[in-house]
Amino acid sequence: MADDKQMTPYTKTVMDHFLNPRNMGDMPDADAEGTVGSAACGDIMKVFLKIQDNRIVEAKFKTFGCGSAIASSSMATEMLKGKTIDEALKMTNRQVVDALGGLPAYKMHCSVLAEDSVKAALHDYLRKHPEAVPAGYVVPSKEEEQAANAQTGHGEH
Amino acid sequence: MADDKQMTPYTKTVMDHFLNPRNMGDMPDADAEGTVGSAACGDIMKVFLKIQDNRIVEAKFKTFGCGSAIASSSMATEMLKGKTIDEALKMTNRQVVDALGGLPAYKMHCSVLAEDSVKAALHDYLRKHPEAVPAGYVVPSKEEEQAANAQTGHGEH
Amino acid sequence: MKRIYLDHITSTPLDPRVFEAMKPFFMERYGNPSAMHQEGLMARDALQKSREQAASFIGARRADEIYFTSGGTEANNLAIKGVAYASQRNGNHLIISTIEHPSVMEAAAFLETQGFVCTRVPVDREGRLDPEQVRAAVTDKTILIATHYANHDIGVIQPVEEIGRVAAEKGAPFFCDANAAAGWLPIDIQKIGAQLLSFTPHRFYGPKGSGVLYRNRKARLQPIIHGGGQENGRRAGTENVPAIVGAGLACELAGREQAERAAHAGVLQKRLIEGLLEQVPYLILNGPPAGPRRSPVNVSVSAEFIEGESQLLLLDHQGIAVASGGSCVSKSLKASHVLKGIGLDEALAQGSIMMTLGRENTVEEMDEVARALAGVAAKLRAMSPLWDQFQKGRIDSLVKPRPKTDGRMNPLF
Amino acid sequence: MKRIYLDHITSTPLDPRVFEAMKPFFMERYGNPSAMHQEGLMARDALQKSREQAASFIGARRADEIYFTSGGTEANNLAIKGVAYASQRNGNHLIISTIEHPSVMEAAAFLETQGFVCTRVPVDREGRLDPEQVRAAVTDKTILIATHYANHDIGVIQPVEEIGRVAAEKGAPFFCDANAAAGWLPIDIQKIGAQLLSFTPHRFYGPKGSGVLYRNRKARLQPIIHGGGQENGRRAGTENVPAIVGAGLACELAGREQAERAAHAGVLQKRLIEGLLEQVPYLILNGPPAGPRRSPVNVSVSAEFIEGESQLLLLDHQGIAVASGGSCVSKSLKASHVLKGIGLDEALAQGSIMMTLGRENTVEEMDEVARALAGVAAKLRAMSPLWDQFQKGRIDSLVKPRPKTDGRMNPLF
Ligand SMILES: Cc1ncc(COP(=O)(O)O)c(C=O)c1O
Ligand SMILES: Cc1ncc(COP(=O)(O)O)c(C=O)c1O
Repeated sequence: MADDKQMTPYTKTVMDHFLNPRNMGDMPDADAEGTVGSAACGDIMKVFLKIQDNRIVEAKFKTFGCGSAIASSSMATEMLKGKTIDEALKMTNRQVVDALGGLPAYKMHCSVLAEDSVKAALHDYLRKHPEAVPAGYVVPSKEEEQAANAQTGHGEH
Repeated sequence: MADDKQMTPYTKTVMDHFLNPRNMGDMPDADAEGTVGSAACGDIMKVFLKIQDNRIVEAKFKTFGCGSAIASSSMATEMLKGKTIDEALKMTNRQVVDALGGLPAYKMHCSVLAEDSVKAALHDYLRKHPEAVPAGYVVPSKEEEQAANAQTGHGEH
Repeated sequence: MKRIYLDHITSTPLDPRVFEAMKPFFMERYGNPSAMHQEGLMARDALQKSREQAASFIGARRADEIYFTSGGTEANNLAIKGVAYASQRNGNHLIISTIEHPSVMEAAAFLETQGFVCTRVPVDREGRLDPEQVRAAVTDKTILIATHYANHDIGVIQPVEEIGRVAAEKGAPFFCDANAAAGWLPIDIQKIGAQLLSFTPHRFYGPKGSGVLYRNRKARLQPIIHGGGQENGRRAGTENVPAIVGAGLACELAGREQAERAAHAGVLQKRLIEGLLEQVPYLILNGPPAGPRRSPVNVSVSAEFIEGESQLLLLDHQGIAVASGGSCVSKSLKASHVLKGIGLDEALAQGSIMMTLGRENTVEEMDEVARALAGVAAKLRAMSPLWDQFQKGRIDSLVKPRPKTDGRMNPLF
Repeated sequence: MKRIYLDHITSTPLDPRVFEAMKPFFMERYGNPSAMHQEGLMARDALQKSREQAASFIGARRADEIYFTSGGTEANNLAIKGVAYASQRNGNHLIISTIEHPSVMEAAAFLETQGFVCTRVPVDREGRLDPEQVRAAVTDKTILIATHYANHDIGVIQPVEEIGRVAAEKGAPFFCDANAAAGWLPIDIQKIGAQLLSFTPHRFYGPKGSGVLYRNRKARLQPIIHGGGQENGRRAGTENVPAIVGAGLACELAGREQAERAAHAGVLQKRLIEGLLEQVPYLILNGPPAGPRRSPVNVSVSAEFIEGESQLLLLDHQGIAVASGGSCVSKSLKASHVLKGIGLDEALAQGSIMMTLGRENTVEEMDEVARALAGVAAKLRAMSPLWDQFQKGRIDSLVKPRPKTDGRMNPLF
């Protein structure tokens, strides 16, 4: 090829998080975990959390999916660390996208998946620890959550 | 341009007859003349004949028209010379085309025009010299001729 | 023999700077822009740059309003059929003029075979379309108003801004075919107010095989070539990357050099028209006089009593390239529908030749062409039975009628 | 870093000999082939030569059976819509397979919005179309049977000669999309017996921006791009002369070198498939085995428990260019309808990558690719929650199911 400039289909930050994912791996002693997506749809994200005093002290992920799905998981778990449950519940896919420096339009669903997998893990925790539910927040049942995710096309199968 | 080969849209013979038309010009003392075509249609051909002892001794033309119309007139008049009236009446546009080495499909009408202008001139002569009409040949009246030519789209207007 | 090329409307030589820019994309950067690997991404990057260059050339605000096609004809077909099919439920009526390029005329005629209806608004004797007549043609079924910026045959410039305003008032999308204008006349899509505008860089030293359709995102558009998701789903098929790269640079250069190129052409145009009118008797200019109503590159004339193709061939034999009859399609040697549209006598239409100027033409060439056509006309008139009739006083000239001295003069037969 | 390019189905580098042939047509022989002057005639002459080269490449008897388009997608659209519109009065029914290229699928889908009806005949698990099922689909309204010679995604070769015979028996025209085959498989239009056949030389070292449609003169065909009389009235628009010149020579070269190129690809294909199956656990080949039922350039595989785009990106990062998902259109990252068409499990379809070989590839490269994919798969599996589940015995592999030792194994979740 004519020159050696490295071209990327995504932003530098996305590529960095894809090639060197942060927080990737299992967490056998997780306090909570959440999974969304399906192999048939091309993405599955699983998020593990360790939570102390209502604050996320560790977050890990495992993802089956494209480059931006992996980068979104990496970025989302990175952003989670140190957040309170309340703060984490308010984290949106838009924030993930912004932190990644943007995603192509047809890849936005990856950030939505990241938001949803984080929420799923948080809900898992909150269902086990009702005392930690922020005032006014309604935690969906596992069934409700799966139904909602199935509707947006990335329910766990 | 890259090389000096002369390209032509027509055969060499057509181009030669177009650039150096034979028998072009008036014939004030013609024994007969015939005109077909119209300016609106893009071609007018006029053929003049000098006829002695039922034989064409001279043929001339004037043509308003495209390259192949001029070449067809030139070739047709060239082919007429020395022919008897009977032979000349049997001359077809196909013979003109063949003598020219071919014409593009969309230029075939030029050769038809050449045949028709020759016929028109011959008919003019035969109407003035009924004794010269070959046995069995029916000479159309001037009106019939014009009507027929108008039908084929190149009547004199 | 150095030739004089006066057929820039059908083709221009590629600008050497443009060729240089295209070169790496043939053998080195050969990737497919839809692919996600390095080779593909590089091509994608190059396309994006071209899109920006093309957008800025016509004053479009966004690069994604630019769609690359294989040429002006395809861009015109995409605009007309693409809008028609996308608007099928809202109406079926199109408005064009009587003197559009064949790509517009025939696209509309095809749609008529599929249940659409087309009004062809007539033009005046200079070829100009009256915006009020366009307004009058609009019905509640009108889904598109389409006309050209400049005419390919006679160079007349249409009042596109006013037509744009009529369209806006009536709420109908306006498509402006700028193929004969782009590169030579300034184009500002915001001023024209068209929802769609087409042009092809091969008219101004860009490569063949590339055309551009601007489309405002408000205009609905169906693809006419279906398949992959290229060009944002509006034009499928592997992109012609080298051509698009060349198109982009040709736009940039034309944008920068347009005023200068147009001024040069304008000087030559004036010189050529004057020379022809002086040296060739019984010759008229078709279309508007040189000036604000005429593209500076176009010179269309009719020499009376002779036919156009024979003039073309003799000029070509003398090293001068011109067009005759139907411009881009001189193979169909019917008198151009444009000349008919401006009401030109049919015999004069048959005698028309069309010259389009370019930046490499010179003043000396213009003088030579005028001289050459004078000789060609004389030679062909000597062969012409019409000229003969005219000389003998049996018919008159339409271009310069004889003073009426007695009653024996007939009109042209 | 020397890269390994394995995406020849979407683009090939231009052959230097082809580039040399094209070069004079950019700046020197720039005429428009429709023009009657020297510049135009030279271009016309060049086009005629290309037409003859393309005709002889596929064994067509006459050069005027060849129509140049802007690419394979346009040629496919022209064939399908052109026949449909030309036959509107005789019927409205088309037959295709379920695994055609998007240009065929979408052209047919568009026609369905305009009152035509399309039957999509399913294929077997290798992707092969059964001529008897095609026969069964024919009705008295059938105006076209269309399928591809080789599939773009999985390389399966269709029984086109038998389908041609079915079409002939039923009196329906047959269109063969040879875009993925031409240059790599021998094409003899007389044997195939198709009335129409398309291909694009940019698949075999010819230029982008050129496509070819063969059309037997008995087949009725309407243009889809209307305008001037170019391409014998079947495809309007100024011809892309340099591309057509390049297309012609690319055909001539491919005709001469096809056997050799195919043999080289076949050796690499076998090596690559074997290497991948050996080195990458839980990987399957999509489509038929290497051999007479598969194009020698195509290697499509699915690695289980991981997704395709991420494999593509990691391979690209290591200097290896491959495609994933929808071949020519990997931007639409939906699992390919072709893989769905052969009944591949959706998760495996998501994990597919597609490699297409070219003449510049080497045996060493094949070994390197197999090694690299093994590494990539391991890295991605380490990230994959599915692999994790599989490791923990909660789900099973579809590619290589565990021996059933107890009742606790579940199918893939
Ligand atoms: C006004 C107009 N429209 C459309 C076209 C068609 O462009 P192309 O021949 O590039 O397809 C032309 C060509 O000159 C033109 O002048
Ligand atoms: C079978 C098939 N048909 C059509 C096409 C479309 O060709 P293009 O991308 O040149 O328009 C391709 C491209 O590879 C193909 O493989």
